[in-house]
Amino acid sequence: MYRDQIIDLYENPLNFGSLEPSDFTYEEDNPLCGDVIRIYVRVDDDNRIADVRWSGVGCAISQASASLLTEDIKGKTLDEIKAYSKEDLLELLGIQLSMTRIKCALLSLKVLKAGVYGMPDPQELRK
Amino acid sequence: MYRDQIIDLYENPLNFGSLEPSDFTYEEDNPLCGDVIRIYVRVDDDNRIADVRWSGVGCAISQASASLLTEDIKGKTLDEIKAYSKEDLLELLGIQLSMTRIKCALLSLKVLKAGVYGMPDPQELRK
Amino acid sequence: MMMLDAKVIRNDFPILLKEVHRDKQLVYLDSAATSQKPQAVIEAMNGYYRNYNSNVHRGIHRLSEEATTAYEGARERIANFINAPDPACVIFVRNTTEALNLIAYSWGRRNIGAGDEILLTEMEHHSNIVPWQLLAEEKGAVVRYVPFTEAGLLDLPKFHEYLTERTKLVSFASMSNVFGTINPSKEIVKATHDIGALAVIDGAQSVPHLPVDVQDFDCDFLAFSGHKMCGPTGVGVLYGKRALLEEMPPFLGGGDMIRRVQLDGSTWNDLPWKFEAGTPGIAEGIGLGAAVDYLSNIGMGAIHAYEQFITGYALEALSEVKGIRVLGPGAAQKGGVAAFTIDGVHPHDISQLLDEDGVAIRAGHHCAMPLHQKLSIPASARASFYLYTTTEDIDRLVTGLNRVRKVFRLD
Amino acid sequence: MMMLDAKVIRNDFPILLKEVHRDKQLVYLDSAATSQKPQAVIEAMNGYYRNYNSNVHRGIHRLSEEATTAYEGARERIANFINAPDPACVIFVRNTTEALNLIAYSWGRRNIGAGDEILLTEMEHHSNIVPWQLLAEEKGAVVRYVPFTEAGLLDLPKFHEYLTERTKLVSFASMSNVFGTINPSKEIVKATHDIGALAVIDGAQSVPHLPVDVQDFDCDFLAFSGHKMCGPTGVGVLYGKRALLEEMPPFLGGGDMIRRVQLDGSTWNDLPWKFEAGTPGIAEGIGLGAAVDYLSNIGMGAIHAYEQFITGYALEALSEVKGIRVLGPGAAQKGGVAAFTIDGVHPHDISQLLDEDGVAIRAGHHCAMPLHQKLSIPASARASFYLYTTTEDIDRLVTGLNRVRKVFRLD
Ligand SMILES: Cc1ncc(COP(=O)(O)O)c(C=O)c1O
Ligand SMILES: Cc1ncc(COP(=O)(O)O)c(C=O)c1O
Repeated sequence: MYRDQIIDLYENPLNFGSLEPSDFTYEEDNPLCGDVIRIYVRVDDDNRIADVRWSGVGCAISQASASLLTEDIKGKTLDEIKAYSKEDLLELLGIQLSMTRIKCALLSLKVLKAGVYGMPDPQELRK
Repeated sequence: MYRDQIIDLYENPLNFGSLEPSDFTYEEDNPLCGDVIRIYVRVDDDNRIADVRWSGVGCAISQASASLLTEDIKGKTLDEIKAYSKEDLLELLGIQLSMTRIKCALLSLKVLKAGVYGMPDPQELRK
Repeated sequence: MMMLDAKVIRNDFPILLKEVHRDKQLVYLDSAATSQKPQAVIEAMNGYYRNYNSNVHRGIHRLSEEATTAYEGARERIANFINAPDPACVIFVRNTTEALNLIAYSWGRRNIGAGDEILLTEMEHHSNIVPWQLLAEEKGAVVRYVPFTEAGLLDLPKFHEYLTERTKLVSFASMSNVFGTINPSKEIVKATHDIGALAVIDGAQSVPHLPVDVQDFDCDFLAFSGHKMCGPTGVGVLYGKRALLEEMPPFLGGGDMIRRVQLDGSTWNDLPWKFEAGTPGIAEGIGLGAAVDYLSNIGMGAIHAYEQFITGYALEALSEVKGIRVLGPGAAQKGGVAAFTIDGVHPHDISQLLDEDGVAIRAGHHCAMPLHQKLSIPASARASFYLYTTTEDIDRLVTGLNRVRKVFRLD
Repeated sequence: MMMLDAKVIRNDFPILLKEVHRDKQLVYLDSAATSQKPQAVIEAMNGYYRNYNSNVHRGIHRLSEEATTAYEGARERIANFINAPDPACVIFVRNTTEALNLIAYSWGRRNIGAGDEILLTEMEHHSNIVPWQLLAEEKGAVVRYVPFTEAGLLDLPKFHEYLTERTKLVSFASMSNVFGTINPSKEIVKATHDIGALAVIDGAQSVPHLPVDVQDFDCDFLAFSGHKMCGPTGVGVLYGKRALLEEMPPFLGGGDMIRRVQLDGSTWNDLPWKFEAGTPGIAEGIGLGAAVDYLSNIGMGAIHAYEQFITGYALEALSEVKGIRVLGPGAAQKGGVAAFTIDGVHPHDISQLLDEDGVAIRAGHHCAMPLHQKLSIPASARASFYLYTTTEDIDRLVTGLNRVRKVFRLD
């Protein structure tokens, strides 16, 4: 399961960091494992992803998946993001995952979608 | 288990009826099976059972046991009643009983003892 | 539909080949209390304990994943069995009793207030009475009981009369465990919804014996027990409509039902786990899944049809016993239950004497004291049937009853 | 006392002979989540289902009597196992979680009021936190948490400081499921009683691993789970002092827990049945009885001694792994649990990679989020031991961890 690429991305994540200002940002965690991911997105006039960054902590799977996802969505429209499926991301990861680990792999996508749909940010709510 | 004697006593119970007035009377039921027994006791000046009657409904075991018990205690002192054991009554019945049925067999003794110890009558309490 | 062959089915049940008493094979006529278990169910649990026993949900190792897949797979098949729209609506509990208490505590304490009415029937099992009495006492609400008719049927005109704008909840057994009466669930639920109340079905007797479709019934909740439907003890189900379950507060707090625990408070997990605190009955859930597979393979329609046949046969045969009075309606309106009394013999004595013949029936109030009080009898004897009950079983029951009459010198 | 031989003991556990992954035998280091089950326990339940499956308590036929005798006999042996003065003080529940909720609902709702304090510790399992949070929220009470020290021991001076006349209840794990810390139960109970509060022991981890004597501890309640002590899933125990249980109102209402049900109210059965509503986990109770027999035969003293040995061995071996940090105290103050982190690898990844080697450990917060928050770690990996854990198991764990380091390029 731990292909070299996963470990590479875990060591050297892509698009890691933050964007200030951003058009939207969203964070969620998977409390069962303690994985947390925040995504920052900047959108251009065509409603396309102009730039994206993520930060967070977690296992190699969730981290690698965040790198791959953020890399893949650059230039996509918000509508394309809404249509982005779990399978798309899992295919990108290219490894067989068990039920428990699928949650790790999909956390970044969950965060991204919630951001796109304009959910209230749980971090903000808590304040 | 159903010796002829049990059936005899079920058909023709001993000391069945009531005593008015009595020195004490007590009733209890076994709600799990719906057996009910009330005992009426008259005590003489020596604190001996002068007369006793019982009434109630229930299975052959509880009814036969009430007959045998009331017959056995005539002339006994209240202290002797207090010392009267479950085993005494079961021996009188002379049959092997399972856990569930032992409760049936001992209902009359339970009622008698409660009466001797002067428990408040549940029937009275309910009024 | 071909009628099922109970004699063939018996081979699936190891216990039914047992000799209870000297050389007498067991005649088990107490399935309404708990059913026997087919080999497939016993083996499903053994398989778990021998091959992949592990705690569920949180483990990343193989055993835990296998156990989680099996446990959640069982939930899905149980959801299909009652045609629940979503496995998230199927909550594993210990038994029907816990399921009903869960509703009373979680939904009831938030939604029932002083003066509100909870409508039950006089033929309910204690498990569908006491939780509501406790709730009503706490909240100052009122429990009312729809009476039954002479024939042991629900008094429907009275039901409609008792249903008022004060009624907040109607809870009833879709099949009575004493009369065997099959109540008109759909009609009751519909009338309940018409006045804006919730409808709870106690399916402890119906789910094991009849096809039950929660979407067709449109009930808000359905409670049933695994042990009465070829499944293990220690597991039951609460089905609830998703929207209701979502808004209900948790019942038991602890591991697995939380999303996050902090010192100053906690948030809850998604359905169905919000209502499953602590390590669940894993083997039991898996066993119930196997039971549902077993029953589905045979077909609930076929089981019901067979039970109607065997109940008809039993009522006919019992009517030959002198002094007998069978409680409840005729075979057409009844599941596989025949509760009865015999003049001059207490039900306990009937049961005891039958036991000597290897015939297991039940005697007592069957956890339905109000029903018996209404009939002014302290207790009854009850023979109950299932897919493995044969006409020979019934014949042995009748022979036994005739012996009871003889021992009690009634002839 | 001769040390027990884990290699011989393994033969009692069918699953431990299993090959999980290709040709690798299972190394099961997740017993704190749930233990494996010996053949004797599996067989006890099979025996029930195959030979005398029947509902308990109310039946007069042979099967029901056999089942009742076995079920109540199990209760007696379990009472002996914890040295309860009376089997009536042993209530069968589903698990530790339900036991703790039962106290919170039944005793708590009647005895806890606004401003009252419930004292827990920061090393509690969610099951010993959430029920009290729910209760406190309902009643306006306050939950306080005794901190633990750097070493993972309970901060006893702080405990005594937090214990005030506002404290109504102290509830704590006698053994932590993450640190493994064995807390000084007797001292805690004594101090609790001195200020007039009640003491609840969460024995989920201690009862399976140490000799536990409720009369010696003098605790008011003790909760534990069957599945962690060689018993089946779906059964646990609440022990309570008789006088307390007597005066507590019932928790769940329904069949078996009543003495009499009438339309206008009900009265309760005697202990322990007052708290056992509906058909109980019969097979599960019987299975737990067999588990207690199994453990008693070996001796809880011997088991504890062996676990101290294996824990010492494990801590020693683990200390050789680079970058590892084992949580909690040293072997002397700890049961058979080693939770740890490795710098640079998430516990999930550790667990996943170990699984490829056939080594089953757990990764996550182990239902102890507050403990992990306090340590500022999102999760930990946890290896836990039992009487069947061998030094070979530990060696395979260490080999696996070194492979993890290699895959993650840490060397
Ligand atoms: C200390 C402690 N308390 C409570 C529990 C909860 O046990 P159960 O899930 O069996 O209810 C556990 C087990 O996970 C535990 O380790
Ligand atoms: C109609 C009905 N409701 C509820 C119950 C209670 O089921 P359990 O004891 O499995 O909780 C029963 C079974 O006895 C029943 O027949």
